[in-house]
Amino acid sequence: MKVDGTKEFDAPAQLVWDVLNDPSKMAKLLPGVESFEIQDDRHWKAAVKIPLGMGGLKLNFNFEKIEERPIEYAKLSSKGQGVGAIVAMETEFNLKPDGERTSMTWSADVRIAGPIGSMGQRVFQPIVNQQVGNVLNALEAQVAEAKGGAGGAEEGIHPGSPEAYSSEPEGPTHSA
Amino acid sequence: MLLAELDYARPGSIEEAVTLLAGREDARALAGGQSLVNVMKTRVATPELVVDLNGIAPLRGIASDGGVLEIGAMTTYSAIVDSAEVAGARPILAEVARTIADVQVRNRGTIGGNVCSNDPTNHFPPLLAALEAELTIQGAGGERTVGTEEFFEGVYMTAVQPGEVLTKVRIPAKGDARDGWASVTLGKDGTGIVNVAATVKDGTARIAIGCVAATPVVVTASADETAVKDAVRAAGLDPPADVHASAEYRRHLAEVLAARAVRDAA
Amino acid sequence: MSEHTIAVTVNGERYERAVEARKLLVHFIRDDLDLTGTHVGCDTGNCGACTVLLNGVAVKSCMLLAPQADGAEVTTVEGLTLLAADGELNPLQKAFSEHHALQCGYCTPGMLISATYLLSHTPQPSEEEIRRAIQGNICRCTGYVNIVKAVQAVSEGQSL
Amino acid sequence: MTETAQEQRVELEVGYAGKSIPRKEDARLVQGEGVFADDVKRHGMGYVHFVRSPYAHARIVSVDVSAAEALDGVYGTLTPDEVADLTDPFFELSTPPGSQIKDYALAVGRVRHIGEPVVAVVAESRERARDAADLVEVEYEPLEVLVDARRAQDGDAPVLHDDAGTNVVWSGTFDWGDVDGALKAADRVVRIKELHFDRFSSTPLECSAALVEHDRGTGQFTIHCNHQMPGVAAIWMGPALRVPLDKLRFVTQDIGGGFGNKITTHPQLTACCLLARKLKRPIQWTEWRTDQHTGNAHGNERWFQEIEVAVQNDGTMLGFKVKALDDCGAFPRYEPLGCIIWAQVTPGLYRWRNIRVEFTQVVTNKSPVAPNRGYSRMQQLWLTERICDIVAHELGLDAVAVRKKNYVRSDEMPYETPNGCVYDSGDYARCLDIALELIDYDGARARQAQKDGKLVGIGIGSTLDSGTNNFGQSTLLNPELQFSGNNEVATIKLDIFGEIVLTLGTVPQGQGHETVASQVAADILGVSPDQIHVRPGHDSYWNSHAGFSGTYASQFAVTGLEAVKGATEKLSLEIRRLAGAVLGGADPDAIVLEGGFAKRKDNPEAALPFMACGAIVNANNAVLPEDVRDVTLNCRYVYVPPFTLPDFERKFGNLTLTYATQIHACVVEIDPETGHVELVDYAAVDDCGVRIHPQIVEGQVHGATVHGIGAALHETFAYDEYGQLLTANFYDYHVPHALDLPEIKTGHIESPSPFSSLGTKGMGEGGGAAIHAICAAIQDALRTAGSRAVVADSHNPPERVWRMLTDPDETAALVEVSE
Repeated sequence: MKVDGTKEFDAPAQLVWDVLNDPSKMAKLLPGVESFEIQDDRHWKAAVKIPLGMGGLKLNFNFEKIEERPIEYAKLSSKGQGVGAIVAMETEFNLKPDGERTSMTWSADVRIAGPIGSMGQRVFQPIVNQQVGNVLNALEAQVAEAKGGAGGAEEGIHPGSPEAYSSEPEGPTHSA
Repeated sequence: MLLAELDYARPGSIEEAVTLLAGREDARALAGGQSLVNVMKTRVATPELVVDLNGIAPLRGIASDGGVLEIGAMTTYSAIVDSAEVAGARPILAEVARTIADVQVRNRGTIGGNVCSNDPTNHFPPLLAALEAELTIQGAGGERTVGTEEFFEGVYMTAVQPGEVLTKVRIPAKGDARDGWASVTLGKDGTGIVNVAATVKDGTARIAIGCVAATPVVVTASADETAVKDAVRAAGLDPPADVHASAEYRRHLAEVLAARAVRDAA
Repeated sequence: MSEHTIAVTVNGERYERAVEARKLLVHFIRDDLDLTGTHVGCDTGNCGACTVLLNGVAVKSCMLLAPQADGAEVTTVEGLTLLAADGELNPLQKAFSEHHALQCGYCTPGMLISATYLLSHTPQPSEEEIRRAIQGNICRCTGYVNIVKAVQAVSEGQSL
Repeated sequence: MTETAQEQRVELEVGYAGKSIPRKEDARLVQGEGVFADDVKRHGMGYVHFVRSPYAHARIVSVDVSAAEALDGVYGTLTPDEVADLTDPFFELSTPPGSQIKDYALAVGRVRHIGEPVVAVVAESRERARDAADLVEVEYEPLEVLVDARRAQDGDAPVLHDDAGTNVVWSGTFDWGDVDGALKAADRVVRIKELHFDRFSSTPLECSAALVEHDRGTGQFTIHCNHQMPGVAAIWMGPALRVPLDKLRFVTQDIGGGFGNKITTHPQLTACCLLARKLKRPIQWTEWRTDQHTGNAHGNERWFQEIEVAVQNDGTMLGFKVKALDDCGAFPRYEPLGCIIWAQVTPGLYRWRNIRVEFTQVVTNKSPVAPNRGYSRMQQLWLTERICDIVAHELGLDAVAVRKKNYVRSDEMPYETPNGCVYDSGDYARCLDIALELIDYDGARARQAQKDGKLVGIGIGSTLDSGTNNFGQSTLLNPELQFSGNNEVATIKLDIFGEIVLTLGTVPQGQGHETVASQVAADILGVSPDQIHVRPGHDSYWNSHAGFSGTYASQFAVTGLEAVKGATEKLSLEIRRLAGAVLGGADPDAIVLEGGFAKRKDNPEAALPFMACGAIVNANNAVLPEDVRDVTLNCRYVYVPPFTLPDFERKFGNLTLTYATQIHACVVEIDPETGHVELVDYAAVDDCGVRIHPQIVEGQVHGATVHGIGAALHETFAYDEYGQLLTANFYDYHVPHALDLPEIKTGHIESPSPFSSLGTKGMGEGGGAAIHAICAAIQDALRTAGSRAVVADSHNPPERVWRMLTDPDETAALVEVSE
């Protein structure tokens, strides 16, 4: 399943780049992170619980930065394994400086395998869209924080209590 | 088919249930179980504690004070189908409940479980959204009542927080409004491909479309076919695609079924 | 994790057993009580082969945890003959045989329970009502034609 | 043979055969007292749970079962390495290189479809086994996935089986008559680029299950299961397990539907045997629905490409050629037999004399297939029916008229097809008339004219159910195979207290063999069916059986009943010889069997009760005259149909003994806004010759019809580009429910088969007539509404129909007609 979009930041590209490439900040971008371990600047691990109302889906993720051209392009590959599900994800983003602002075009290719993979894609697409929206909102908050902007950077990303996510993500999906 | 290990509790009161749910991480309320147990069979959901709400009498029952219909969250679809109060106050609820799955499921499944699981294919989320229902949630901190826009947060996600339970659903009585429903399903009464509920009042239609996004999509339009279709088109739906329907087909069905639901209301 | 001692009355007989909280009622009935007439045909609650009467109401026993049946009265297909005065096949069971409403017989127990439930509250159902009553019971052999006929025959003849 | 058949029928008409008596099976089944495989329990048994592949195609990098084995209550595991060490690959039927494919009980080295068993875990409870399975760590290296059979032969396509080096399992050309000549001579040539027969299966409600015991003293495996063709399972499993066939005892009683889906469970059964031996305890296996959908048995998916049909302006069809591409999933198993089985019905019901089929079968990263009800013939018949309707529409002719013009006529029976098959009897045109009358054809046409929002369409499906295989057809695929003919066995004895006991070689799954066999035997012995005990189910230790014993391919009414008849006639003769000798030396022909007595025709007072016959022979034989001391009252008969080996060079010969006819007609209403198809009227007319139990025959017609309806409108095994099955359970794989179906009207005629002594024909598979009828009706509705769309797929869910309505050119472009 492929999702993509663009996002504008009220911050210079270098700052956005720094946020996106700082694993410790990455931890705060991901939904439901329960633990995060940085191995080196290209590899890190995370235990996450993808929020599902029926109970979180627990996955152990391995991340690898497979390509980067500071400060405009990076490609990240990640694979999460858990009972009943395997999630493989490739994400890319391009940053376009625009004075003090930055526009980011991004895309993600998400594959879900295992028993859950055969359970109604109609639920994955909205879930993925929503999580992407949450990540983008969190990213915006992180950028704002890095920029020393308004507080509340943690708004909407309380690892472990996914239900607290914003209900109307500024994601690629239109939802009511 | 085989569930992961879990603890099971069957509280007798809402307060007890709330305490149990708040007391454990990964505690889940079990209503009718017609969705949750199936997800647990795949072990995609593995709650450590299942809090069975079936022992809590106050959560069941249907009352009508003329102006408002109040349905306990643990009221089964069958009870709604057979209810004189529902027939009097808002018959569409019974007409739609009658088409959910099958008799056995209707005998166990509850309106509360239906909206709390908020699977995109579920019948009640769009219906309650169209009827502007209010949902009452109780937690340690007491009670709060929210509208459907606030209640439905995403697929399988609602405003009901850990440590809370949905206690009742309040639906305004029909009055001079007219309600309609239209859907395309896998076979008769099968899984929904797109569901649409509509209520028309003073020439204006409030339409809620299910299975085209993470939550019901609500649009309003004057109650004539062109206006309704235009309004749905204007909503710029980006529906999920699956084995049963492409995004394009769901978008098309949303328009067709919205018009039909409004016609059905007439 | 939690183990529960439950008491369930099945087909008039009281059973007290310790079960894991996670055990499905259908497995309790089949594996623990050895009442293997109740079948499993799917893992999503669609097929109805596991249908039983729980306090007189038709439910799918694959979507209940065994502890949820604590203190309940359960009727399985093995209990149906008890419904006939003479302990013989009851009229519904006879009708299923007479009208060839079963082939492999795997869906039959659930089908019989659903039909029994229907006739318990609607003694004279229309064909539409019969089809609605067995909508949650999948049969892969008969196309339902003769099942509908068998239930009609009972409703027209003596009721249960 | 035909005379005796005539006599026999006269005799049968006055007896129980031909009457719909209550089934012997029913009493236990309506009380929930049947014994299905999953009901069998043993002390100390362990429950097995298979760890299944989450990938459609991947290399197995490592397998770690240590955590699973360390869990409390776990008895042990079975890994791919053990399987590779302890067993040999199952034998393959194809020719090289297809035959070099290696198929084991568990995935060895690589996984090739989602749901493929990789590791087996055994524990004290079902739940615990699943817990442990979750702890098994398998590392996979995903490989490129092959989902579309049309890519299988591309140079850049992934090859599933390195041992074969190709994805092609089998390919060959079948050329009968003179197709090129016909195409030249024809007024017109109708070309169809591509048709697709979709993937589905009859999904028996009971999934597979087994309880396997291993006797360490004797090395005996006892396999309580629901395999519907244990003889073949043994041939697969014995060599793989390196044990003699008699060490594999298969026991079944009640089977919850088979439909061919229970012929290829030998990999899991083999794993259970290995575990029972390794862990020294009985092993219980329950397959769940999702397991069955992802990893057991689908029906064959088939593409028909570059079709060219030679037709005259009046609708006479001279011949056709086609490239058939069959998708058998990840492993061949019972394949490539599907590459020849279709040839039993090469021209369908039509008088085509010139046919060329270039047939290729390939593997893909999907579930393996099995001989699903209507196996391989259904796909071919769908092609002939689609051709018929497309030709009619393109030439502006009436589909009924085109059928009647081209149907093989009753006065041409027995009719030899271009490839040497012999259609034994039938009257297709008459069956069609009955079907059209049942749906009120004229009334439906009238309703079609007055447009009331819905698009009305009428469709016909005419098919043949070929029964009693000549297994010699397998040599047309691989001349090295030592299979030909067919056989079935029955034994019957008259016991010491006069009890009559009948055993069958067949393995019924709901077809009522106990009942039907008792009817035939009762008529011969002059007793009531109640007095004949037919042993339920099948036990390869106690039921006499032959190489082809089993219940499959529409043959019981011929092979099974001929065996019963033969054995019972032997017993009848023995009883009459015995009674003749005891009752004053009368000739056996002077003795009649009546009401449980052997009586002298000339003096009915002189009668010997069956009980006395049984007692004398079994317990008092010293009193017997010498000339009847050979009487055992325990008789076995093996029925062998009159087949010869087909001609490999010409791919020519008679491949089946009998052909039952199905003519179905239906009326559909299409919602033009949504594409939703509603079946508003349906009629199925069946001709399977003499019917021993009409009610059971009609039940089979209902069942086969609804399988077709499901396949046409609701059921599909759909895969995404990654080889993920999207309809892995009954939530998304929607089988017809009671509300989805109209009343199914039935009609019948009886054209006795001249090739079976009872005049019967095998039946029950229905050739997928419903799929053809519904496809035809949808196209008829579209054409009547002015659309040029062509129904090019056997499965037509709402969106596909909606697309045909909104973009008719997409499918219309598949067809062109040249002068």
